[in-house]
Amino acid sequence: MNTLLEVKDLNVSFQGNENENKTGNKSENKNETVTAVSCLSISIREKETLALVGETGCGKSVVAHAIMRLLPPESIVKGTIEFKGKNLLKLSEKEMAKLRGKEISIIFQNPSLALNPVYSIGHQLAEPLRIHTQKMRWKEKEGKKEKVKQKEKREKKKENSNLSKVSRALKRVGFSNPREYMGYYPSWCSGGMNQRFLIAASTMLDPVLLIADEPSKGLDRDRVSELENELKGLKEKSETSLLLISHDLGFVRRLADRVAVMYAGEIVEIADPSSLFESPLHPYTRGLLNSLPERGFVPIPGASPPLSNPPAGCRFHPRCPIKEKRCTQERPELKESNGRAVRCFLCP
Amino acid sequence: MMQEEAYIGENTTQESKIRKSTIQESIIQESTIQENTRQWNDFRSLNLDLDIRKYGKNLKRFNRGGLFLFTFFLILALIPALFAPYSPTERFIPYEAPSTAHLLGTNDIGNDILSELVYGARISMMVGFASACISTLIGLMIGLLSGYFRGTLDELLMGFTDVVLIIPKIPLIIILGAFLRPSIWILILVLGLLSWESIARIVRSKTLQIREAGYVKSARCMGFSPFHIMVSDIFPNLVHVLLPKFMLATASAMISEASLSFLGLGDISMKSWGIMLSFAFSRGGFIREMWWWYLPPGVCITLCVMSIALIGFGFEGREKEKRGVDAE
Amino acid sequence: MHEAAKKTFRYVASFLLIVTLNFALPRLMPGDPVKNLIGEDVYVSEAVMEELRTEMGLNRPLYEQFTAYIGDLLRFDLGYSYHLHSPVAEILRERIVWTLLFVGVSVLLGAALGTLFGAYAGWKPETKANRLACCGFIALSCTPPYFLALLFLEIFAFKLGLFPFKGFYDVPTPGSIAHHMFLPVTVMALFSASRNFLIMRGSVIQEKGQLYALYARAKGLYDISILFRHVIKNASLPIITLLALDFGFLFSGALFTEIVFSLNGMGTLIYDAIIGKDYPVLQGSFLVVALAVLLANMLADLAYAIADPRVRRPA
Amino acid sequence: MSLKAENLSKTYGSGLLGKGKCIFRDVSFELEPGQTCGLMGPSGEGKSTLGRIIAGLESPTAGTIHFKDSPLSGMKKAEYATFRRRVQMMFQDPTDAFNPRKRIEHSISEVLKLLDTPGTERIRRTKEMLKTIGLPEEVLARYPAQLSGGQLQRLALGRILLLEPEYIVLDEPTSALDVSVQAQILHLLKKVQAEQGIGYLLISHDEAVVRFMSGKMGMLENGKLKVFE
Repeated sequence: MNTLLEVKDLNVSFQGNENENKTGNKSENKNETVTAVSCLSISIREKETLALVGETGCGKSVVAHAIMRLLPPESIVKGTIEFKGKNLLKLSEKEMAKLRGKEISIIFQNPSLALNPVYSIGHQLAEPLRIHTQKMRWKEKEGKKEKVKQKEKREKKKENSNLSKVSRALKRVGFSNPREYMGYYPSWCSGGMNQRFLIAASTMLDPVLLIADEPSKGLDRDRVSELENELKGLKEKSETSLLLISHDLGFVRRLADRVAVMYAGEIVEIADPSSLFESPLHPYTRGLLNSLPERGFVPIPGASPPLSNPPAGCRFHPRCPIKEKRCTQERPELKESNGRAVRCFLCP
Repeated sequence: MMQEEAYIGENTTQESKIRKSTIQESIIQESTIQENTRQWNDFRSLNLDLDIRKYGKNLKRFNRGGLFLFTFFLILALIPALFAPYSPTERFIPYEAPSTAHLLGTNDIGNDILSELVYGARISMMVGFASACISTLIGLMIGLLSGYFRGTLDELLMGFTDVVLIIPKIPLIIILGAFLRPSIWILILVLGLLSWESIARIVRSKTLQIREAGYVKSARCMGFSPFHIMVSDIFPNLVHVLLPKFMLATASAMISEASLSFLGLGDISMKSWGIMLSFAFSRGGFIREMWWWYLPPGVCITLCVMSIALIGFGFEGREKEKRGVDAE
Repeated sequence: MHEAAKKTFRYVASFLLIVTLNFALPRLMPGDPVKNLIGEDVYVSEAVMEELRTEMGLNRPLYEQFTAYIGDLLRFDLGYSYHLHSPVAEILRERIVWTLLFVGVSVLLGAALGTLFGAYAGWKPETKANRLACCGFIALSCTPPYFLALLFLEIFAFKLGLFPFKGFYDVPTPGSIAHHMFLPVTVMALFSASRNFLIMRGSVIQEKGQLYALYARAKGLYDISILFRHVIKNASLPIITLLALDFGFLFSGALFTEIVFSLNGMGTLIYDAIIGKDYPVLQGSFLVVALAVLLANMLADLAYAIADPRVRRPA
Repeated sequence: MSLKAENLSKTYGSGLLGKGKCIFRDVSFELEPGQTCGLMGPSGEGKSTLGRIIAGLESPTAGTIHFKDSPLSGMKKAEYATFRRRVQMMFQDPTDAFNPRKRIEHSISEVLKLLDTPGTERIRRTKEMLKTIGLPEEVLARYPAQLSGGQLQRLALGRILLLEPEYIVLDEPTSALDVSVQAQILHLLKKVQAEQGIGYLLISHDEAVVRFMSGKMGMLENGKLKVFE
């Protein structure tokens, strides 16, 4: 299996606002950069599902947005993101736009907000088709001039084929009566339905890589299992690789081929789910698993460090039960052995 | 009606969205929607708000200019005697062109225009602020009460507000002004009593939001009185909406005053900028091309209104920025 | 259905309030109601006054007067102007056409201008040109409309002589109408545009931060096409409601512009009525303007309901 | 000594036009001090509404709530005031549990002022409370936006504890938190219950959380309450 996406030494930081601290927040100096992601390296092979798990604010969503290059222009992104051999960070905005939606797609965590409230579902589902076929038409137009009538006819035909494609996509995500739903608007539908619309829209052009950003957040248990089936079906039917970003460990365990655990902006452990869940190496992973319901809610003491001011040495050392002296001073590297990787001095 | 709507685009959008969803539905769906928006906001606060911050920075520059201008006009209004070379009622030779003695010349009855201008600041600004105070107070009360207590009271008050909103203000003021003897106090009262509805609306929609926030719910649960909750929990969170609205209400009242004075419905005994302009138009300053007569009051109105509006803008921008920082 | 019923009720209430105000004002204001109803500067003898008093039924009880008034309204009888020696309804019918034409054209132009520029300025608020435009439009919206009109008149009509500075009294042909209307329409359109510009700018700035705009980018749209394909429709929804409110506002603004440019519309009529204390005309004008605004608001509500799917969600 | 709900029903939006939507009907149960009662069910089924009704924040369409054997609707002012102190509610979202414009200190002392606690006593009780919930005193000087969700949720619990409640309705207290923080909060809740003998009504959609916390469990589905032991 070939490597599809290779992220190397990704650093993402945001500039805190520099001036004007007179009004609020007198106590703290806000003149700082927030490093949301530091030295992150992951790779996804074809047809593989990689899960990125971590707690709120550890920077996992930022990774997704960095891959899609959806971060605001003010953010500073360093490193390389290689997709099919091309460095995405070096592409122009236009070239990137051609990839988005066609080769790489994303599912956001708030389906009801990600769909535009004033356009119908059908319109929005057909949009990727329209965007990515229109560009070719422009090229054609340069070559020869067509008669208006002919063009209209073609357009109509295109519209029709778009419609049938949309209804097929809707059927695939489990709507038995797609034509009816195409006239609906997002605000008329429940969150679960919108989620399925969103999946249909994002997979419309069979992307090679699908990024799911916290798809299970805020959903009921029933809906989560529905979503799980959806994604499983997607994996089986198509050639899509999946980057699954989630905080829900159970969900991840059932879906992922490999799991990367993030803590405070860096990856602390990468392993396949069964070995990760049965024999976690990094103390943070262990703590995280122990605080799960089925292991009796044993909490990790303390709280995650702020990304603007991470502790020196190992970022987990203030909360670590087995820390040594060097943990507080040196920063451990991600060590790889037998298909697993872990960022800890004390782990084999 | 004249102006307020124009400036606060953001708030209007938000408000109209809230207006459209009925309360019952919102209660049922609230938790999930709120949850969704919250999560989204969490993420946004991390990076996307930078954009808004930049936008806020631009406004801050406006704001500084506005503040400077406003202070200037405020000083004029507070101590006119310091700047005016003569008393505004002192008479000289009429229709004089600008000279060293009369920097802006004299008008038809021989008053020094510069002195008139300086003394006019106080009257124009007083009308603006006094009527804005009235309308803000009424709007705040109605909005708070209907947003906090909801139910029948809300329906009644908002129905009333809707009805008031539709009646065109300027024509009504014209009619009233024509029947009543023009007086500055009546003008203030009428302007104040007729322009509270947009403030009431925005306060209500904001109150409806804040009411559902955890801290208000817990305060109710802990047994704080509704009055205490409104004053100590809701009001402080409304200030940032109210201040710009207040500034814009002031700006709009000043323009209304100038417009009405132009129609001859102003108080002639208190010469505001609007009345000066109106006299310049009706008593030949315009036909004689005496730009030093009609231009200065007009420019003063525009600049003063603009300074106030810019400060209003500045408040909004800063608030947005602060919210961005807070969420971090 | 519930919402619609509430809306209808509110419109009916506003209508009644407007009519009642119009009825009550001359009768409640200080001074002799007869004077208030016929106008102050009309000189009539005591005997004629008494005659008029009985004729207008001013010594009958108020509710009878009110029913009589409503009856008159239904027959489009708005009273008689003793100044202009003709029924008020007729005068108004003559004048309102011009004002409607003038206001209609200005509102549409202003909406189109303001929305487009505002959307672009909101999309890229940090560019120099857009910042400049924003400053300019703020200044415009802070200028009293008649002052702007005066300046335009001075510069383009007096100094440059490009346009006439008086309304037309010859036979109106489309060409001369356009010639005469150009300056006033420009002033009003600029003014209306300044308001729409600021709303649209704020609206776009807010909407482009929404998740669906980001998702549009994730679908492969880029730059300005996100604005046109996704953001602009959401952002312009509030404009619909505001257009109606604007209509009322512009109606008032138009009055002043008309006065400055001496156009034969409602504005000059009202101005003359104020100067001549011609109360019947004033009242009739108020009624007509108020009803026009009411109508505009109703239309806007309907348009909004059609345009925004969130409002017309099926049961 | 218990908090009893009898035949509660709630319907929304019933008015002149339209029949309204029935959220639940004929719900009865009883809360004992020192015990936890779990309430589960899919979202949108009115769990939170039921919680709010029991905490007295909303009134039911039909049915009564008995606090110490007197019905809520017939309470005198003084009685109602004690009910208001003794039955508290904790909400899902910790980020807006405190007024964003006040320092934590201010929010806390406000509550103590409500209880007419004298100044010196206030400081002592605040310190005591912080010790219970395991937070350092620095947090008092902070604004809510400067604290994490877990810290805020602890403080929210601490603020409630100042009122010495007998019952707390916990409305999804941990569902906005991360798993590791959730575990911390759940342990804190258990500890507080063991120390002070408070009765909890735990509303959650997460079965594991409810199982961990409670002996009695109820399921609200299709407007009906089913009780398991």
